[in-house]
Amino acid sequence: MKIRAEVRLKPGHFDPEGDVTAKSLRELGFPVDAVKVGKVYVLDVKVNSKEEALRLTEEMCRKLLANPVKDDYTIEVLNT
Amino acid sequence: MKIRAEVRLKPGHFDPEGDVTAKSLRELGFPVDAVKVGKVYVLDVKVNSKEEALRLTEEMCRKLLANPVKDDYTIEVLNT
Amino acid sequence: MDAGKFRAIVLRTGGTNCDLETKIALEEMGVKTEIVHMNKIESKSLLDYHLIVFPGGFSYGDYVRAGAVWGKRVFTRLREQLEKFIDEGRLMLGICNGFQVLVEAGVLPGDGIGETPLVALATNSSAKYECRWVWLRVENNRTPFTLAMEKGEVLKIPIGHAEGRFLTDEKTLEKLKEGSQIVFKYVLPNGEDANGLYPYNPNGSLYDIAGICNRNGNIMGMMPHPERAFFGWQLPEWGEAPPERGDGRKVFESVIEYLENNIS
Amino acid sequence: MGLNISLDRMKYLKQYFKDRPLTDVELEMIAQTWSEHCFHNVFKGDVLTDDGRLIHSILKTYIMRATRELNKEWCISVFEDNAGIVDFDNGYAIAAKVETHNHPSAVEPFGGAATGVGGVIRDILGVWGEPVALTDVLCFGPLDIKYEDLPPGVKHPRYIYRGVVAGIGSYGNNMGIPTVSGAIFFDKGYTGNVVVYCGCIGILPKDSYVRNTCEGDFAVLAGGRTGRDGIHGVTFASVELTEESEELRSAVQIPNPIVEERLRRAIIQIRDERLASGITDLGGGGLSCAAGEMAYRSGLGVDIDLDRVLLKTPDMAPWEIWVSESQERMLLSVPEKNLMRVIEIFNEEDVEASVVGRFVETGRVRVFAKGRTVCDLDLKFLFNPPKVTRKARLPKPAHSEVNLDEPRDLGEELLKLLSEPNIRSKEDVIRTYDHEVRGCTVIKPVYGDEAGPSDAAVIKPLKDSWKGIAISCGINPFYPDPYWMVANSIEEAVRNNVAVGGRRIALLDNFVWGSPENEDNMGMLLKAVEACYDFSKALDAPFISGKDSLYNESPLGAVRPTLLITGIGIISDVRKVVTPSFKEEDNPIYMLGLTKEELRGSAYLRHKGVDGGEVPRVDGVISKRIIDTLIRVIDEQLVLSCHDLSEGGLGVAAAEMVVASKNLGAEIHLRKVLSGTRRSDFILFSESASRFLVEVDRSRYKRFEEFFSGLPFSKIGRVVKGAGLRIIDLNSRVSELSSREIKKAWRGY
Ligand SMILES: Nc1ncnc2c1ncn2[C@@H]1O[C@H](COP(=O)(O)OP(=O)(O)O)[C@@H](O)[C@H]1O
Ligand SMILES: [Mg+2]
Repeated sequence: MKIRAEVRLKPGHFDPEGDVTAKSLRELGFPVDAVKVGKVYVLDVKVNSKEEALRLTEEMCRKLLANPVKDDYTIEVLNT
Repeated sequence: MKIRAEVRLKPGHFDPEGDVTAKSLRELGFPVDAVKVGKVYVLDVKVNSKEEALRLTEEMCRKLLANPVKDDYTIEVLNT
Repeated sequence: MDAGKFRAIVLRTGGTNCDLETKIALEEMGVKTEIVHMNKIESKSLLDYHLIVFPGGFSYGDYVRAGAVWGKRVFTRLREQLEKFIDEGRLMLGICNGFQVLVEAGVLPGDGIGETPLVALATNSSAKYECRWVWLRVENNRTPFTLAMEKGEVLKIPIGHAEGRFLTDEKTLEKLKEGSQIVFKYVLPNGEDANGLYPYNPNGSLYDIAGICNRNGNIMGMMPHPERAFFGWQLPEWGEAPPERGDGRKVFESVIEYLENNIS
Repeated sequence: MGLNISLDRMKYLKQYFKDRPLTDVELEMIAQTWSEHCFHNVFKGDVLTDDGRLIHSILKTYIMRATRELNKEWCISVFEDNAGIVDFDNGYAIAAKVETHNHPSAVEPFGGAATGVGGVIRDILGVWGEPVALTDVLCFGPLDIKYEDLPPGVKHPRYIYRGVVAGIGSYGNNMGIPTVSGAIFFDKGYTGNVVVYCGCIGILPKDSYVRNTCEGDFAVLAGGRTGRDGIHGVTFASVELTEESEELRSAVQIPNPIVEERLRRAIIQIRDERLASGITDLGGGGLSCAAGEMAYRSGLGVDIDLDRVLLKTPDMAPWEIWVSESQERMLLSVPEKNLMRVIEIFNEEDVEASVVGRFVETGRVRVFAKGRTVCDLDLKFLFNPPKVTRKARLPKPAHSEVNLDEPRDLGEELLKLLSEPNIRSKEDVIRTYDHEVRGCTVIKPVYGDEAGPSDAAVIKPLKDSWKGIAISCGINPFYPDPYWMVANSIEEAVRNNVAVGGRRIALLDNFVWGSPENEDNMGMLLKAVEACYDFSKALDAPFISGKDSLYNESPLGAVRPTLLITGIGIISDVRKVVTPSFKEEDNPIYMLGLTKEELRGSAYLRHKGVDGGEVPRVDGVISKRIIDTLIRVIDEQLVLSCHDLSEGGLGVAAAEMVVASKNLGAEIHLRKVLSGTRRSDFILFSESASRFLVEVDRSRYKRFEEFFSGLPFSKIGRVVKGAGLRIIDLNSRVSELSSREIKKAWRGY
């Protein structure tokens, strides 16, 4: 089962990488106000049920992929 | 206009970060086969039309955010 | 004064890279020191050591988040031993990547091994790797790692990291302050608060925090590298000849002093 | 994607293989082995000049001959192995190598630069060296060039710059090897062809340098898995970059430094237990070149079973496996009795390894896949391709006058130069590289709290020895005369090294040139190697290693011909290194060397947009005497601070010393400078060679002057209290610059 987990900084958190990206884009002449950068993990989870896959991925995010002090995450199933 | 651009390694390229992530998840007991890691950019583009925003983001991906030689990217509009 | 009876273990895994200079610093102080790879850890008993060091480096390539993978792995795998080690009040030091490991494992600033981290060491506010010398003020000189220092003393020690911006919520920060868990703060060369001013606060850390300890004081993590400011000749400049020693040495001197007073 | 074998050689192949067809694996192997990158056809081939000379191998005739004639007993291995090796101390030797990774960096800046670092680290591992320091020299197009001015297929310099710098930093930082020295240049001549030099210095116990592969030894392939990445890297290195290069995806290499980090640990362990009989890295040409070379140089043959190579993707064709340039791989030859222990060490460090073959007495390379023989070639044939002859048209020196009014305000001119992209501080880049890891960096690439310039980096690699290694570079791509450009680069590498107290200097040459099929390029190359011979000899500094990267062409034309000289010197006691910051008020400041009206290609004239005059020339005899004497006065501890004069001349050098100093500055009288020019601006900005600024202990200046009697030197000023620079010109006009202004201009803050 392919699951997509997206880990992004919590709203209101300072995102240095996003700021630098925005600045570079503006230097290149693009009309960009702000950029937020996050990570996507596309995971191949070896379970049969969608629910189980979601539950496990949730746990992976809590345990490893995100740091709750600064990160939010969203999870979705890509296919079955 | 908020646009979301996702940049990922093209299929066939080996992803060291995904590899390490998959191994760690397995060691923590998760039944994960393979992981691919990518980056998401949420961009605040200062234009009025959706078409223009998509066109510009496409160009940003080509020029800065992705390297067409090794990366694929997908773009979507988040709201208006 | 026989530090030779003290034993330290410097742990490493793929991507660790400051283990050797850390060992050299400890051995220079007379501590028997072993560098042990995680693959061989099962052949050792951690309780044979007085000090565990998690050294600097890029464990697991710093993928996912700096220190996250190693932190989770090591404290899952060796949970029992490590809990015992911590409970017995033995010493644990995390330097740079080692600090990130302790934070991600939930060991700092908590009282044991936490489920989730209470603080984060986030991407530097400059969004870049920063290699530079910084000035640290000793905020708490009653920990085993700072005994040999004066409170308010200013140390000059280098940093080298891309993810060192100390972050936490209000509540945890208050707790850290109350518990005197803030050990080092980034300051101006004259010892005054940096108040976030770059490059004195090199990464944008909240409250200029450079190093913290747990409540009990036996675990400390710091972003700067004391082992790179151990010998005088490592300093970035000197007059006609280098001084005998660098300020980082005091961290190791403190450890010895503590062990001497507390271990018979 | 072509194989890039010339027509002549194709004919030769047809003739040689008239009795049987070549297999695809064989053809690929031949193409790799004979490529410019692996075989150095141009440097090893013949050159026919337009004045009728025929030169056999410019590498042997010039570069290697200088070393042979200098005949230093401290040169342990030169031009043979993956890196040059020289003696150090306490039974240890230094290994050094510099590589270029231009093409890959042009296509994928981050990965290209990162794998450049990874590759040169493996060259050091490939002579059993423990890597202890890295260098990087980078040349980019101007960052402010307009997008519209770029032809299709050429990436914007800003994009390349960002990626390359991040790639260099990432690999070195991840490996925990300090990046201690380098340089960055910007010029139109690099817009289409970025130049990325990566260097690595290593340390090894002399007696662990083993190269003794024997019949029956196993061939063990270790490290990263073999994949489709990087196929045809070497043949790709010698094609012009065009829009289609974007399509050369498979040539893109993805860096994985943690694999190399583990590989390094394992290899050093295997070295220390003396378990292997030989080692080499997999670089250009992948397994085909590594296995072939190892067998050939041992006078053996080799049988390789491709089915035993660990793959990233299972569906690779035999030829792909054979020539893949996947990163982070090393090949070892291991005697049977040590095999188990070697595999065990790899396991302990989480490194994958497999026995892929065996060395045999056949003198042939035989490759098997799925039970079939897919390659069977005679190694003598393989390593002796038909020679290439290139034609060279020697450059004609052009003379012209300098047409430039004398500026009113020297101070203002100096400030402008200090903030020029090629001169200003590179601190913002340098600090993204860890230069302190390993805890053995004595002189850092940014000096002191004020982040002043350093002439050379100094490391102290051994715990129990005070000896240090001084690492310097010299590069002057802007002097439009290949001979004098090289002369200056060699002298600059030596000067920079001596300025911190380095001596017994070994050199590495790294050429980046346009197509050798162009006769003018070849003519310039010939003048360049002539200067290599002349000044290596004159300065008593042998070459120990190097590399050439030719065919740097793009839709914008050839790259600016560029030669990097790296200097590796010895510091007898790191506690006595010399630094560029002023030490005490009222100490005299001396200038060593003569200042001539030599400004062609200088930072000053380039900034003014003026071409003309003479390029700086080097008088080898005077230069050698000045340098030798400077080392003697350093050893007598008469020198309190020292800085070499290069880009921007006296003005920039003096200003840089002010940057490095805390509350001290300098007063400089241009009238007192020994010079053959009557213009203040020319004295201040001339780039004549062989010059240093030296602060001398004022109580012992007489002794200093005695040492230099008979050589060109003069007292030109003194150290003053309060930070700043005071320049008194020929007409007694005074320019005062505060240290704040100078720092702002040079450092940007
Ligand atoms: N242009 C050159 N100048 C000096 N030495 C060279 C040059 N080209 C090759 N060499 C020497 O030949 C040796 C082998 O070169 P090469 O095959 O390119 O090594 P590798 O493939 O390991 O990079 C190197 O150590 C180097 O010293
Ligand atoms: Mg090599």
